[in-house]
Amino acid sequence: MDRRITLEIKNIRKESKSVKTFTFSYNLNAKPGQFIMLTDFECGEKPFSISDCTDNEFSITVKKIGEFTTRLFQLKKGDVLSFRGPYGSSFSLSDKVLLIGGGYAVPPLLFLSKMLKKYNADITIINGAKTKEDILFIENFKRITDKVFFTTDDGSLGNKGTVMSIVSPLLQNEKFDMIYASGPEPMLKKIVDMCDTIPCEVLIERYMKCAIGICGQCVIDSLGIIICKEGPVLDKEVVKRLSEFGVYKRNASGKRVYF
Amino acid sequence: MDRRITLEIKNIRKESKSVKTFTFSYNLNAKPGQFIMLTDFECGEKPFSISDCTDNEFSITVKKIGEFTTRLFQLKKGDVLSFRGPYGSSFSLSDKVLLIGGGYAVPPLLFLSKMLKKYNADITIINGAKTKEDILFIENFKRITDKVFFTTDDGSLGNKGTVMSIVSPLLQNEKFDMIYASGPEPMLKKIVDMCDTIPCEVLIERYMKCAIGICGQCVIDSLGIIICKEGPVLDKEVVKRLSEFGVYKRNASGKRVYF
Amino acid sequence: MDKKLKVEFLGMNLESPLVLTSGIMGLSYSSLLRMAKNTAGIITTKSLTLVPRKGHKGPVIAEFNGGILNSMGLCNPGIEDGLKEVSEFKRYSSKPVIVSIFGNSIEEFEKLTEYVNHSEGDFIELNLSCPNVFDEFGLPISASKDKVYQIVKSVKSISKLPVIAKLSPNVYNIKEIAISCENAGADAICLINTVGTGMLIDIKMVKPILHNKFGGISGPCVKPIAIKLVYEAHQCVDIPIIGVGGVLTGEDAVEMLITGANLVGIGSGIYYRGVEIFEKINDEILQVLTENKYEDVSSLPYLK
Amino acid sequence: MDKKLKVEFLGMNLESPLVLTSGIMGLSYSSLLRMAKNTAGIITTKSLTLVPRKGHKGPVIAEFNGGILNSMGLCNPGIEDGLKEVSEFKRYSSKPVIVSIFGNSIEEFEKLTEYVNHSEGDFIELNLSCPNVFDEFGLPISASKDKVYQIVKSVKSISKLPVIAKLSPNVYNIKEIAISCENAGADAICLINTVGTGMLIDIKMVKPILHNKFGGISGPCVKPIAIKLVYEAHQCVDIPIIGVGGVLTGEDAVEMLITGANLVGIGSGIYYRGVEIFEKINDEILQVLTENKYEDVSSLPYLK
Ligand SMILES: Cc1cc2nc3c(=O)[nH]c(=O)nc-3n(C[C@H](O)[C@H](O)[C@H](O)COP(=O)(O)OP(=O)(O)OC[C@H]3O[C@@H](n4cnc5c(N)ncnc54)[C@H](O)[C@@H]3O)c2cc1C
Ligand SMILES: Cc1cc2nc3c(=O)[nH]c(=O)nc-3n(C[C@H](O)[C@H](O)[C@H](O)COP(=O)(O)OP(=O)(O)OC[C@H]3O[C@@H](n4cnc5c(N)ncnc54)[C@H](O)[C@@H]3O)c2cc1C
Ligand SMILES: Cc1cc2nc3c(=O)[nH]c(=O)nc-3n(C[C@H](O)[C@H](O)[C@H](O)COP(=O)(O)O)c2cc1C
Ligand SMILES: Cc1cc2nc3c(=O)[nH]c(=O)nc-3n(C[C@H](O)[C@H](O)[C@H](O)COP(=O)(O)O)c2cc1C
Ligand code: FES
Ligand code: FES
Repeated sequence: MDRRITLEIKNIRKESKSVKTFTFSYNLNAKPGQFIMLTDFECGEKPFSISDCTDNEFSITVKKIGEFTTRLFQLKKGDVLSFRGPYGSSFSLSDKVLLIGGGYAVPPLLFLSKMLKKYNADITIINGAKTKEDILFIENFKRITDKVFFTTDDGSLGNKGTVMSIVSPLLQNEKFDMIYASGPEPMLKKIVDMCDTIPCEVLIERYMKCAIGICGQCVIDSLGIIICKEGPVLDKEVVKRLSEFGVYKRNASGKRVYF
Repeated sequence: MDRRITLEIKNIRKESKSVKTFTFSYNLNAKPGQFIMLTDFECGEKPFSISDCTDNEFSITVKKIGEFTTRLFQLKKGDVLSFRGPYGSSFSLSDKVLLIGGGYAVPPLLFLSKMLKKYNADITIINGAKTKEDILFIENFKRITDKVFFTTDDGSLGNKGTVMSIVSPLLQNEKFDMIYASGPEPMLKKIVDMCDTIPCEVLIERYMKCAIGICGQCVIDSLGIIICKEGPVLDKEVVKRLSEFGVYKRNASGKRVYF
Repeated sequence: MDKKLKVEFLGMNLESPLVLTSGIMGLSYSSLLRMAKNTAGIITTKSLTLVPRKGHKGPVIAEFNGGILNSMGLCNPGIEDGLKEVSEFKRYSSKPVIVSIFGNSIEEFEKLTEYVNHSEGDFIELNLSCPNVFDEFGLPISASKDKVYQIVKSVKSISKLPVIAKLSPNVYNIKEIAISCENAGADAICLINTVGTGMLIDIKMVKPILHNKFGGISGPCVKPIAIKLVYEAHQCVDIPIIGVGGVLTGEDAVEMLITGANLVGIGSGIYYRGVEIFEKINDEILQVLTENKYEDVSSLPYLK
Repeated sequence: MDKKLKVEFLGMNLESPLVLTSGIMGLSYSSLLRMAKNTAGIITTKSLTLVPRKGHKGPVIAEFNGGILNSMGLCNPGIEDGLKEVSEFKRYSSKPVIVSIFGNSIEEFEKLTEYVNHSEGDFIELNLSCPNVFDEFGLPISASKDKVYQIVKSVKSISKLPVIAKLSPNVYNIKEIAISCENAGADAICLINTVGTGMLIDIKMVKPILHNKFGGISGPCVKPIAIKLVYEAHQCVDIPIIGVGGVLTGEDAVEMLITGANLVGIGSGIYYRGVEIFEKINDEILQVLTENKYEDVSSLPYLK
């Protein structure tokens, strides 16, 4: 039986104006890419990727975006939250790797990069966002590897442009064993389309309710892949065959919402 | 979870006019003294001691006494019965041992004697009943040990008198590590009273319903020992302290019935 | 598929007696398609309502020893979009589809039926287990034999598809309700919907775990209740029965069939054994048939 | 016993909030005594009837994933012998005893009450969960707020002991029933009795496992139902509540207390964790108190 765990917040770190990392003392035993379902028992239960996980603590990194995350932002150290998990699939580890993160979807890549470093992988990271303020984990990633590239749409940090502006030339010059990508779906789509020969794993977000693979809410067309169980990390070979990928997702009622 | 097992009768052996042994192919993994709850799904579910048990089959030996056992006697090889178990405590194994069986309560002692023989114990058996017809397992016990004594109230086999007529002199001449007794409660009472210094284990029968220790039907005064779980085999040190032992038992409604 | 698993249901030949039950993985065509490929004999959509529903706020699910508590709150994209999923399903599969509908009144059920009449669904299932609407005597609709009769009768008079009435286990007398359905013309009944409701509390936060507080119970622990109600219903109606509730294994499925069910629904079992559960159970049914020397599923005996 | 576990119940000081619930190991004085020694705060006898009852034929018990099905059939030695066991218990222990009685009519309940008036019992508990007797509207007695009111009222008017009404979970509106009890003068309510009934089939023999076919459900899987009904009852009555159903651990017990129970009954838990369950749960409650920084059991909060 899956247990529900209710824990005090051990630490809160402000990452940017609208992003905070919450840390809990607990041996979650999670793998990078996996997520938890979090609730404050006020209203709603939401999925969050694990942004760090050791033997005695784990973290999630939250972007303030709506009702639930706004309430999270009012919490203080010592306040209590409840979660279940970890759920879902995880990234595999490879030797020479490229991590591509976009916007607020980078938290799972932080956890992944730490695991890859332990694994002694040769790591390159591209981290892009609209503007400097939205770029997460600048220092953390720099500690992981020298090969970190930042991009912003407005050029306020790193390269001006999207992550693709770095990815394309990079792939022409270097050969990677694996590309990991987490970001807005249109970005992921471009990456998958580009990676014809290079292995690639992609983290896909879908609306989640049960997170245990029975309600059908998170299932993605046309293969019927259950993102809460078989995802959120999927191999690009699977992703390519998903007619829904990059085209639409489903809202809380199951209605299609086009990108 | 305890499983219910439904099996074909593999073999039926007539032991006497009113006693039959039923054998089933199944690895029951029981210990001597333990019992099963048996039903034919017609009416009633009744406890029976395991009279033999190997890796691939087990037996029970049944005295025809009332409604349920009479129906059992009409069954043929290949007919199906259902049981759950094994339940209850078992006899311990010792080196120099005396087995005392009375009437139709000897089946568990047959299984026990086989285990003791494997254990290389020095085995003496006393098997008593009203009359020759009621003495069970004559040949089986003879194969176990030369030291088998039979007693009948009418002298039709072995010594005339009760098992006590043999037990008393025997105990004066020999030193046993352990006495095992199964038989009518007044007989058991006499044995327990006699065994002041000799370790002794006694099999006590009580009316049983749930056999899993929740209904309270089989509980014995004054210690509240749960016979279906903590019995049916009890150490004489416990038995001695049971005010109910040898005095009364309880019927299906829980009413006391005095011996 | 092994021929021994074949069964007939309201004139249709099914590859297996297993049904994907309503509300489990039934929101989108690709999900239904996957269950169909996983050898379900027939599949049921999520219960569809006139307008889209987002369902209750989370947490909507809580597990406990023996089962699952859920308060999904009938989230669904609405009948129009729901039926589009059915059409899309039919582009890839010819497996029969049961369209489940849920209304808060006879009128709603009727309107929904009109939609289904113009769809590619094969059967229509009425989710009658609304715990929050009551009849004039204070009985929940699902427990009112008169209300159940009226809804089934109204739908039946306009439906172009065979009608299955899905019943709640939370009633005093299932026999009366089942007979009402048959009298009203239902082609089959399906039981049981979730048991309860139940509730669980987080002791650290002193809060109900489900945001909706209460949730329906499903999973292995409801099997004895499902078996009992299927048994009682089977005794008093002649229309076929879809038996649902706590089925996890082939033995459970055979137990349901022997008790009186013609088909066996699989719901929460998907959580316990994965989406491959249909294949697993079908294999296990074949094993039980062999062990007990039954020719095929159709020749299983009924409990007297 | 740790002082933190002490609670007050209808003017009595109990060492622990744990209650041995009716029908579990409660047939004989020595059995009750053993549970009392195992640190139950208060113990309940098997439900006693005017004449001895042998109960249903076996099998009377069947296990399944999450719970137990039982059809004991209210076997008991009758009120006279049953009360003798209570006297014998009192020779060795001063722990309070709840005498459970079961009647098929108001008259039977009244006669039973007269017996209990002259006994050494401390409380009288009315087992109102008779599924086989119906009121004039066809409702089972346990679901009829009027019948429940009448029985409690009659007993209360003659009983010398505080009266506890034990309620069935198989009702549409527990609030009405609980309020009826309070209005009729009940000193406390106890809920829940077994859920269902349910049924299980032996697929090899094509027979119901229980000889009585149907049995009540208890064990861990009924906890969500018990919690929900205790919660609802607590919202509408002021008399104390004994919460029973599926409690196996100290966390379960605290969940029940937080939900609205004053005392917590332990039944099937004895199967899952042995007769030492009372000691185990008491220890676990203390742990939960410490972890969550509560002074003692009495200072646990109530769910709003
Ligand atoms: C696998 C996965 C991992 C995620 N990891 C992170 C993370 O590490 N950090 C982070 O900040 N966010 C993450 N999210 C997104 C996060 O769940 C939403 O930001 C959050 O639910 C918003 O809730 P809200 O009430 O504040 O906003 P709302 O106003 O309710 O919603 C804003 C947007 O959040 C998304 N969302 C809302 N509810 C859900 C839901 N139940 N399931 C999925 N998406 C939802 C929708 O896209 C919605 O449009 C992840 C989502 C998924 C599916
Ligand atoms: C631990 C134990 C081991 C036993 N082992 C054997 C055995 O190996 N061989 C054997 O022939 N018999 C054994 N018995 C006794 C056997 O259970 C009864 O003979 C049988 O239940 C009689 O059923 P009936 O319907 O034929 O007779 P009934 O007419 O119902 O009863 C005859 C007598 O059998 C006893 N009995 C009946 N029902 C039960 C019950 N549910 N639990 C306990 N006793 C009952 C009572 O003493 C009763 O007076 C054992 C009993 C116990 C408790
Ligand atoms: C998450 C979930 C959602 C459900 N949604 C519906 C639904 O929309 N319509 C319906 O008729 N039944 C619904 N049910 C009930 C199931 O169809 C089924 O009747 C019940 O779960 C018992 O079967 P099970 O034990 O196999 O799950 C739902 C059950 C669950 C667990
Ligand atoms: C074997 C058995 C016998 C029971 N007998 C009675 C009884 O005589 N009177 C009564 O009020 N409840 C009886 N009950 C119900 C329990 O007291 C309790 O209400 C129910 O089992 C739920 O609690 P649990 O899950 O802790 O067992 C019995 C339950 C079981 C399992
Ligand atoms: S969220 Fe329910 S199936 Fe994935
Ligand atoms: S037979 Fe029920 S407790 Fe032993």
